[in-house]
Amino acid sequence: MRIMRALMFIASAWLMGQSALAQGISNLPREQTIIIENPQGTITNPSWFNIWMVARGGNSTGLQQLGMDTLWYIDADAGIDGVWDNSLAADKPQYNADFTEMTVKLRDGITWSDGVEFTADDVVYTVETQIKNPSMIWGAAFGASVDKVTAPDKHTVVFKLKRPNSRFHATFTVRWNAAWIMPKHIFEKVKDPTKFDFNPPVTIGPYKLHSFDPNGKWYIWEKREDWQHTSIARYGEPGPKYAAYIDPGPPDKRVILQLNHQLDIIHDTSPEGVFTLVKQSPSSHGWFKGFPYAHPDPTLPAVLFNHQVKPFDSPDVRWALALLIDIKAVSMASYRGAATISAIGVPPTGLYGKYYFDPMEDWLKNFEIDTGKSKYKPYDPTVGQQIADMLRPSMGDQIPTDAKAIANAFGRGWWKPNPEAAAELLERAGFTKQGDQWMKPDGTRFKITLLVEGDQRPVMTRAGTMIAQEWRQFGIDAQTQAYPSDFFPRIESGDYEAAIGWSVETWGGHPDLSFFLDSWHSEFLKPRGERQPPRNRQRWKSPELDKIIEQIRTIGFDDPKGQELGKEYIKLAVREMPIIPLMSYNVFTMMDTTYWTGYPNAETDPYTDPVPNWANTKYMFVKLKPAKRQ
Amino acid sequence: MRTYALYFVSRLAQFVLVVFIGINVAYLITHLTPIDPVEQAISSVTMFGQSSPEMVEVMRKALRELYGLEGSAPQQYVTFWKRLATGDFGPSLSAFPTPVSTLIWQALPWTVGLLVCSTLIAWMVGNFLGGLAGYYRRNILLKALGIVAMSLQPIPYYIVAFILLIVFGFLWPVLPISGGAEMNIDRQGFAFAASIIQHSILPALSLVLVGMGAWFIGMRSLVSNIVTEDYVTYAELGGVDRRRILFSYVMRNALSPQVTGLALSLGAIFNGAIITEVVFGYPGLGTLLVRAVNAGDYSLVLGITSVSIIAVAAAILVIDIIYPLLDPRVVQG
Amino acid sequence: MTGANGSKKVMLAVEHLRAYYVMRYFGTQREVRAVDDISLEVGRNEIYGLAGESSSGKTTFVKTIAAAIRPPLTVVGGSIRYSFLDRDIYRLDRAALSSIRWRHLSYIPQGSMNVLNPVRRVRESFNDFALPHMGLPKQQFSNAVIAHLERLQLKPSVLDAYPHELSGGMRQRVAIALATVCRPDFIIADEPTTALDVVVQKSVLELIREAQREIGSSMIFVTHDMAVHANISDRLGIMYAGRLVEEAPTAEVFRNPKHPYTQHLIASLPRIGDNSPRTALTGAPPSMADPPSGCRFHPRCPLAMDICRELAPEMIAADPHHRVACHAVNPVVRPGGEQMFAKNLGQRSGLVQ
Amino acid sequence: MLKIVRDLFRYNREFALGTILILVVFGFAVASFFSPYPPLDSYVVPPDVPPSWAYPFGTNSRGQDVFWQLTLAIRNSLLFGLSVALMSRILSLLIGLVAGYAGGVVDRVLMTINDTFVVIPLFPILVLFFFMMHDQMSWPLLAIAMASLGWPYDARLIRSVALSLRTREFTAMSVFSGMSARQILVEEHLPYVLPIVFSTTLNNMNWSIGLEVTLSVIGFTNIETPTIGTMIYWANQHTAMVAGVWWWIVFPVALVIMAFLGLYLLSVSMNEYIDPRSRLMRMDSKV
Repeated sequence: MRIMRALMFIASAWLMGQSALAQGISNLPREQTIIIENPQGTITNPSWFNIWMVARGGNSTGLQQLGMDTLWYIDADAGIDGVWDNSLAADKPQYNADFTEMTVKLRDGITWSDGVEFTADDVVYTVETQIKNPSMIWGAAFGASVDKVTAPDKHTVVFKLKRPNSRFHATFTVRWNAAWIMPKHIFEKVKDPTKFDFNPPVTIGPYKLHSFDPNGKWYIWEKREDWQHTSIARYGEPGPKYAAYIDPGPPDKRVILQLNHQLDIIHDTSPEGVFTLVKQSPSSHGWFKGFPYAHPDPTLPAVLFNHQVKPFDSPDVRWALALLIDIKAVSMASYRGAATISAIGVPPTGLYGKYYFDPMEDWLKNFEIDTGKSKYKPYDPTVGQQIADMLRPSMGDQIPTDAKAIANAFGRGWWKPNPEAAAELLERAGFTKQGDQWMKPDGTRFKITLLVEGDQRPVMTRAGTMIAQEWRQFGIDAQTQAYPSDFFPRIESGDYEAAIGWSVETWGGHPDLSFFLDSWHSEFLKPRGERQPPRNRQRWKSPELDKIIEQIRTIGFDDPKGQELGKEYIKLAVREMPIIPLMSYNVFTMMDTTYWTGYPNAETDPYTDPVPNWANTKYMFVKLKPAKRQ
Repeated sequence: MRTYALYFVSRLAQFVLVVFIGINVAYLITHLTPIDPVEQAISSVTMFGQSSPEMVEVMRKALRELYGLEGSAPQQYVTFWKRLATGDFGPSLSAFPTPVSTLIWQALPWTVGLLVCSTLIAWMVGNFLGGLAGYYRRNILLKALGIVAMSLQPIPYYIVAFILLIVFGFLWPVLPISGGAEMNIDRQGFAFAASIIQHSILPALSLVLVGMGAWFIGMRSLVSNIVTEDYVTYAELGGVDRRRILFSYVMRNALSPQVTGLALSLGAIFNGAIITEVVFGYPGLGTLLVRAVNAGDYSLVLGITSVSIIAVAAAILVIDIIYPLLDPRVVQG
Repeated sequence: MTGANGSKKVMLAVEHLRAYYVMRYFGTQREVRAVDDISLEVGRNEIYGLAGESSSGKTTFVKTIAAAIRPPLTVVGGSIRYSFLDRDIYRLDRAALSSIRWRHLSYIPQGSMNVLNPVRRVRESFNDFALPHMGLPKQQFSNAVIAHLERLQLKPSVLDAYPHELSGGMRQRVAIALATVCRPDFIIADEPTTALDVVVQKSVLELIREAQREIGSSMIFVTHDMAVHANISDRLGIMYAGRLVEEAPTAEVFRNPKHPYTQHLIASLPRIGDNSPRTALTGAPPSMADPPSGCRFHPRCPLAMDICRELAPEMIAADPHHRVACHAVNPVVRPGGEQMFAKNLGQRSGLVQ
Repeated sequence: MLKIVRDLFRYNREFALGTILILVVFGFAVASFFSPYPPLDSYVVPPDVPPSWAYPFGTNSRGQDVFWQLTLAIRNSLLFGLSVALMSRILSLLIGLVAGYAGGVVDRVLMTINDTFVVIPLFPILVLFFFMMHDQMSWPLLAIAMASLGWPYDARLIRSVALSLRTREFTAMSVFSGMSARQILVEEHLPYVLPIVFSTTLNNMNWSIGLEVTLSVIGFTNIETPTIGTMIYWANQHTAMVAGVWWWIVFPVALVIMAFLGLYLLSVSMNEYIDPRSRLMRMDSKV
């Protein structure tokens, strides 16, 4: 009898589950709530909202998207009103002639969520406090460049810089994040701002904290009643009354949740998961309405080489390895074809097609490599087209036919696999072939250990596995090695030969390359064994490059000369092949229109990057409208 | 009474020894890791945002100071034990400056709740049914149950949990497959309790299924042996009520080895709980441990490992101490 | 078959009882004929002793007549009739069996550590065993138990002890008290004194005798110890290899043993002032899974004849109260008409002085 | 010996079923030597093809034939289990026999260490080990780590047998005849404990394969070596279940369950053969 009763109990519990539906949110009207994946997962330290401290609590929990604000935003895509947006600032930054002083005008009528007015004092406090506390995130950056910061009036801030810096405003310009403005009236009351948890946060963004999980699995934000006193109000009222940022679990669980309409935005999942969603849920779509769905983030995954390890210091070897890669196979293996490939050292995203790819195309077609024995033109401009053709039989109408659409979705050209040329290049570098195996100049086998991130970045891991396989087939003893938790610190420590990672990240919407390129200057290069600061992870040293960087430093952010210098960098990088560019970082952000519409998309309204951990996604909220419920 | 005191002291000594050895192993291993929490923290900043090379240098120095990573190895070891004596594991490195103990306290109730409930259910139901199966050896239903238990018993927790996840989360999605309770639920009252129970069904079920099989089989074979003991035969000859024989004679005597078994397998059961938590995204020590490992937060890893060793050893100690109540012979032996 | 004590009322009549251990394993079926064709009767108020080496089938016999039959032990044939029952005891269902236990039929077990539930106090054992059969309210029952214990000179404090806190002798006394508290008609005592040292043994035997007289029940008393039998049994049956070989009043058995095996048993008893060497039997007791043909004693019998190898001897009353199963004692009429007598058995075997 | 196996097979259902299961599993492992594809290569066949005549277990999203991948995976898993089992057997034999034979202080010290290992939760320790080794985490290292944690239960068992052997006459005889402790342990006692060692080997294999699967699936092992665990890991990475590529998960899980069951059943029937008491119980239930 007891058993029967137990069985009945279990059965009733099941029914309970059925009625309540898995993973619901209680006490919130679903049609006024948007549920978004927080890719940081479960937050270890959930009650920590002091976003100015290094790696303490969550930041893409909605905190930086909905609660924070700073002077300017640059969009990775087109932007609502152009790429550049003056957010807390009323205007663009004003530099003096030699870039030693920057003046900022601030907006009027902005208030913190507790009703206190936002003023220039907050900006000054933000800079001064962090200079005093170098363990705060932007403390070191401010300390290195700011001599003095003053507020001549309530809405003006003047930065006196230690040395000329035409890019100082970048610290306050959001690309994913930037230096957020601190509420002076809160922080000045605490003794030690580095030990203050800022709970509950006083926000300057359009939302305020509603509640959060003490175990760090979810955060719920509520639209401020005084949202009109925030910078975003210029574009209208944010749609959702509530926004929940949740940890939905591993990729398959995310797909299940969206199939059940319990997760409006998936941050990222596997390509296979996306195919399932597209097939089974008509209301789900990605950045591209059809294949490849994913949003190309302005980051350039590449094969990184450690130039301080022989033989990777040789451009011949690097070029040979590039010519052994069949990018079509890599695209298939990693993204199942849903990759946007790039042959050059900038990501093929945002407006970069217009800025760099289209102008470079002719140069690339005519580019020649000389192996000493013969000359080759390695660039194949039709690779993107070929990938599209390859996918068309299985994907049908999803694949665009228009050449421009294909270029946007799948990329343009890439290097044609050319084992002959690769062999000639290796031979020139002193390599020999014995039987099936390539030997290094010192007579030992040519071995490559290709570091990948494992399940922290499955798609990249899949790409690495494919590339290692292609090298293996040529007679190089290549193996991937997964190193999931400590990947970039390890790469920066110099303890690697080759890796699938990235050292190129750009604004996406803005052509200026200093965001990553400045750190590639040889003045920052560390000797072998010492830790290399980001982002010259390949430890490339080139006097030519140094010259380009120095020139960029002297011109303004919006100076059209910047783009020309950028092209110089690209040409140099093609000749030297310091890293082998592969593709953009495509994020499979999937949006469900069951409760909300108005998400950005590539074809009709690319107004912002939808990838939800980007702080820029705050622009999405004013575009979101409740779906018409049947 | 003196014998009991002696017994108590020897058990206590065993407890202290286990905890000491275990924590030392954990300390040694965590401090051999190549992962540097400072670099992890810096990397999390530079991954997306801006990063000027000068700034990284300054930040590295500041963080090193802040985390208190200075000091020689023996000094750090002594500090560790001094702190531990007051129940303090120092600050977490991935959630600095929150103390490790705070993080553990947040996670512990979930793990303990899940673990205690499922272990007790598995133990009681498994032993009860196993006892019946050993006593009524010809009952078809119990025989069938034996086959099921036998097939479940060798399968590791992960596989069972994984199958449950697929069946009830995907093929027939009726149960929550992640989290400990519904989001934003009022954290008191019946609804909260119901939500917790609902969310714990799958993780608990996987623990119960595997655990029950082992208890079932163990109890069945114990009972089949005890049935041939003189006192059982004698009680049968004495016409003692059959239910009384089953419970007071057979099961009651088989219980003591099963209690010992429970104590010995607590470590393994704890492993199972960790794995189950990871599979079902349950907010306990297991998921905290995995996150700590991936964040390179060795003070948190060390804290969780130490707490789990202490908890398991303490649970065993408690079982050992109450054991004489179950079997009055122990203290004398 | 005529009862040995025909005049008295028969309490237990066993006829041609055969109880085998039947095992099937790895494809082969094995039978152990632990009790093979035994017939005997026990009268009212009588103590019937059953003797024999270990593994002679005594314990199996006792289990069978106590209806403690669980596989692989199987009753293959024969009958067991108690005067208080209208059919064979082994045909009773559980409930019926339960209702006669302790009221009519009780059991004193071998005095090992394990007869009392080690995790229950003695009082609880009394409650379990006797309370349902006495039909008394709890308080009265408790008084009755205490009165009974006192009658047997046991302190009521034993009731609060755990079995492991009692000495072996005490445990045995408690077991006896437990077996007799319901004043049963028939008691089966299975080696109740075996595990005890001699001094304790004596007092325990007295206790049993006492209790038996007091409640006037019949008893089967099993032990391999002939000296104990001499002390307690009214009548004695000797078992060898699953069979009864001789049966007579105790004094008669000791004075005039007829079966060569019995003669050996009696002869091997130590006597004061007798220093002559004891002769040992050659060979070991037979395996009951594969017993010798004919008379099971023949491989060790000094008097073995051809016929002993071929034909199993039957129990035949040589005297009115004395039955023996031996070809040497009871001549066998063979188809050929030849008669055989064992003459001067004692002298020829040299076993009896 | 052969007769025993034959009889076991014929009359002991557990043994028969266990043998069949293990033979099937073993057959898979052996088949790996005939795999037409290099084990690490992907995209050698069209991806995501459901089971068919050409690909009996289908192909996975990495363009590998699930059947051949599985053969290699089960071979590595079995090999892993076996090496852990063998290494930990050596430890448990050594410690069990010495403790049992020496007795006294040695016994107490060894058994205290033993009991400590029994109660320490292993999983965090193994995770810690991964934490320490990270990318140097290889298959043999994991095997060694697990072997050094997997001996205590069985050491206790062997000790109890050795303890009983010590009091037997032949031990005393051997001592008197001047045999050294090592000789007595190896020549006299070892043969008695070997059957137990055999059955615990099977159980230990189950334990270690199970733990390996678990660690791999969470990503705490070297994911490059194909094992059952890493196969499920890769399938999860490709969200195989929601993507409808069920064959990538179902077949490895089914095969590994077969292995678990097979090993378990064999060890149960083995125990029964060794321990006559449980054999008697069986007779009990058959009659």
